[in-house]
Amino acid sequence: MSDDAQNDPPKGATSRRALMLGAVGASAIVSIRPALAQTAASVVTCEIPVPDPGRAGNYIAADGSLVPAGTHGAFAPAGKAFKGEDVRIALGGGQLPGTSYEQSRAYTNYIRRLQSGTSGFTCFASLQMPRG
Amino acid sequence: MRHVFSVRIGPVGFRIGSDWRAPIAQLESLYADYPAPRDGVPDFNVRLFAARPWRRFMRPAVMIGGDFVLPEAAPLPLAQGLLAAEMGMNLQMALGQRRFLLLHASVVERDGRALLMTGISGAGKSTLAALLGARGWRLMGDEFALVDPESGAIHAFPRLVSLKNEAIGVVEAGVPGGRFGPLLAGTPKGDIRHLVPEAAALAAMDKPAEPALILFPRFGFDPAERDVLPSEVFVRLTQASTNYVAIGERGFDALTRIVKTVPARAIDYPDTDSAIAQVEALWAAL
Amino acid sequence: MGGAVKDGWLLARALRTPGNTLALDSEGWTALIAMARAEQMIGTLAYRLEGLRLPETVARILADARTSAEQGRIAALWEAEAARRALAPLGVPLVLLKGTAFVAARLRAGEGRSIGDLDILVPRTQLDAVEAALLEAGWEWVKPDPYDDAYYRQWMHELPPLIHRERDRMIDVHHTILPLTARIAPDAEGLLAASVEVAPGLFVLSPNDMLVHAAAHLFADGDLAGGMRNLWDVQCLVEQFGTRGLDDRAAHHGLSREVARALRLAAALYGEGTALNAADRLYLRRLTARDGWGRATRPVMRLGFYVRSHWLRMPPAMLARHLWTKWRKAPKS
Amino acid sequence: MPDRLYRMERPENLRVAHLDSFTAVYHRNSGITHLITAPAPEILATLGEAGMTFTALRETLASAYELGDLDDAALAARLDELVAAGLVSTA
Repeated sequence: MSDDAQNDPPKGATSRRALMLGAVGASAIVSIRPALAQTAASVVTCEIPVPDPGRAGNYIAADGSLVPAGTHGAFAPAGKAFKGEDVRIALGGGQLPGTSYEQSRAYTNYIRRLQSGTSGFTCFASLQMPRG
Repeated sequence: MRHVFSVRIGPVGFRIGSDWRAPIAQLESLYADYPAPRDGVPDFNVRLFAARPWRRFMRPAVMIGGDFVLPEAAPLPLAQGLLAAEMGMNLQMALGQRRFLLLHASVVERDGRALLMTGISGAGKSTLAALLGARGWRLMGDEFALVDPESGAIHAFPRLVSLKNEAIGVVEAGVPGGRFGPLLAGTPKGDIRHLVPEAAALAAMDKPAEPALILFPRFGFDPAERDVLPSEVFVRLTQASTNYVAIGERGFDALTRIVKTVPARAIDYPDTDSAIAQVEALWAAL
Repeated sequence: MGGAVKDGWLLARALRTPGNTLALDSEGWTALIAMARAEQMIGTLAYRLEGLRLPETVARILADARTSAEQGRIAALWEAEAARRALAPLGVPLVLLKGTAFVAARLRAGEGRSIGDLDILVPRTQLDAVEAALLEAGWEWVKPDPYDDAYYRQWMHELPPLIHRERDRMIDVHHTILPLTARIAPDAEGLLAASVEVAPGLFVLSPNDMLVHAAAHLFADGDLAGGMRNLWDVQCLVEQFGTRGLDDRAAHHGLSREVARALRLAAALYGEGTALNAADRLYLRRLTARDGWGRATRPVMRLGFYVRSHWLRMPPAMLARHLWTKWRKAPKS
Repeated sequence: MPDRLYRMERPENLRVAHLDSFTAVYHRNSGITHLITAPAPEILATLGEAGMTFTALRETLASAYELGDLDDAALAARLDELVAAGLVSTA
């Protein structure tokens, strides 16, 4: 255990510190996962939200850019994230499940423009990686 | 393979084999001033090959192979063979690098101290690194920061700077006299053009630097700046790393050292001039 | 050993006699490393060559490979522990197979070995309960394809693959070591009954059964992909445990021919050598079909062994239906 | 629920770095990094290597801290998470 790893006894013995146990469904642990999908399977099952939850209020224009909600000709966010396998098919000319042709094109364009740091990027990057 | 080119970028040696001459000729020209792999033994192999023998000639399409591969990717047209080679090298690093903690970040250096820029790309980290490289900073890399787990120092990986779309014009204007590769139009990532790092960057590529500042730049917003909590830095850097989980405890030690000792700021910027001013101000205030 | 050898024998000889690599030039090292990576044996090679005076770059690449293998070992054992916990309430002993078994039992075959999925063996009668327990503990189906799923369930010796939703690791749950469609039916209950506990709640097959499994996997199931690594396992097991009682055990499972061939080929590649027949030589040609870029070579021979592997696993009519269904579903390219 | 004994993972199997309201923990037996936040670090510190039963843990936490929500189900959920991550073992 490293030097700063001592399990300090609870501080503030004089005035007790407040502590919440949290809800049953909550979590006090975040486990770090690999940023790049390592197996073929996780490429197939990884997910890409459209758009990124950080910009969930936006619509997706035909060219894949994000525009204010309600913009004419743009599409509302997808209800649920797409699986890597669905996206792979769509990138190959197919259509995303539960979307119209134009809507699928817009979403696919959005996915193509995903940048590092955006939710779903590592899934998309994994999909693009070549097979040898 | 028919055509072969070997090169060393910082501490990493590559051997690239190709079924076609053209991509190798481009690599030879753009990487002309780089050294060969140490001991003649590359760390990684990249292969550019035709999916079927006749696809060498008919509608030639470049498949990317190598020591490390991920499933499912469309081949690229031969005209984009240079991009295929670059993608192949990046892929080997992303999947195969185990000596260094690999951070998806651009790095520039001044006075032996390194500035890391990571997070969202776009007109972000490659552009800023290229422009800073022409303004008195040493370009250490536009794609990967290599963190030495033992010393905590950053090693340079000054591959060709990869510029996309609008960034091409910005850097062409900002780096007059820069050596550029051919314009690769209409790739899956848009238009791409490569910039050869300056001679000084190549001459010093074996010199590591101490990390001094981490920036999370965001393009397209009014200028703003905020502190980033250590735990947020920690998580963002694990997600900016392709090998954090794979290198285990050494990665944890390297990362916690960075998070605890290197200041981190998020900056928003409306244009690159503004970004450079913000960067210089932050650096001066260190 | 000069730069002349340009197929898998380069790797085999380096593993058999590590000191011979000292004669390699840079081209030879480059080829050896590429081949070892392609055969997923770079970690094995790294441990085998540890301590030799190697060129600095080579030494560094191999040191990285050892680190990588060590991290793989940790992850594999943790995955086994997760499965043990998930199945503990069922009272099903967790019998590990292949790579995870080798590292759990600290066998020589496990040194530096790359480990992908977690392979476990459970009683067929418990298959449904095991499946339910794994789904409950966070594993999910990898693919929703109905044909593959039905095919697995009806004919294979394992559940369709599952992946853990948080750890991104796959588990293969076997109830025997060959597909039910194969013409040979090993004694699965016997495998379980003879298994050995190597850590609290973790079991591995007996050494002879490990050899039988390796041979079955190689010759009666797969298309020889990964064969060099598989035969290295065999060679390590033979060197570590000997072959006492192996003939009887192989005969008991109906795999005498396969086990004998595995021993001959392992000895040819990694041991003292032995008398080979014409078919053995064909197998060795296929097993060593690899070039200095790590590329698969001898495509016609590879195809032959691929078709053969399906032939062994399925009656002809079923094979035709299988290939037809697969072909129709294949993407046009 | 039987009153099982809960124990913190042995310190030599952990590397710990306090960041802010989160603590980064590398678990050597799994190779997995966890970021943990209240009340997980407090539970770990309270259990210690010697460990204690669920009931004892609840009592100790309640006397050491001003618990805003003393809920057995929530405490059990926190412990389950820690056990799943390997940071706490049961005996």
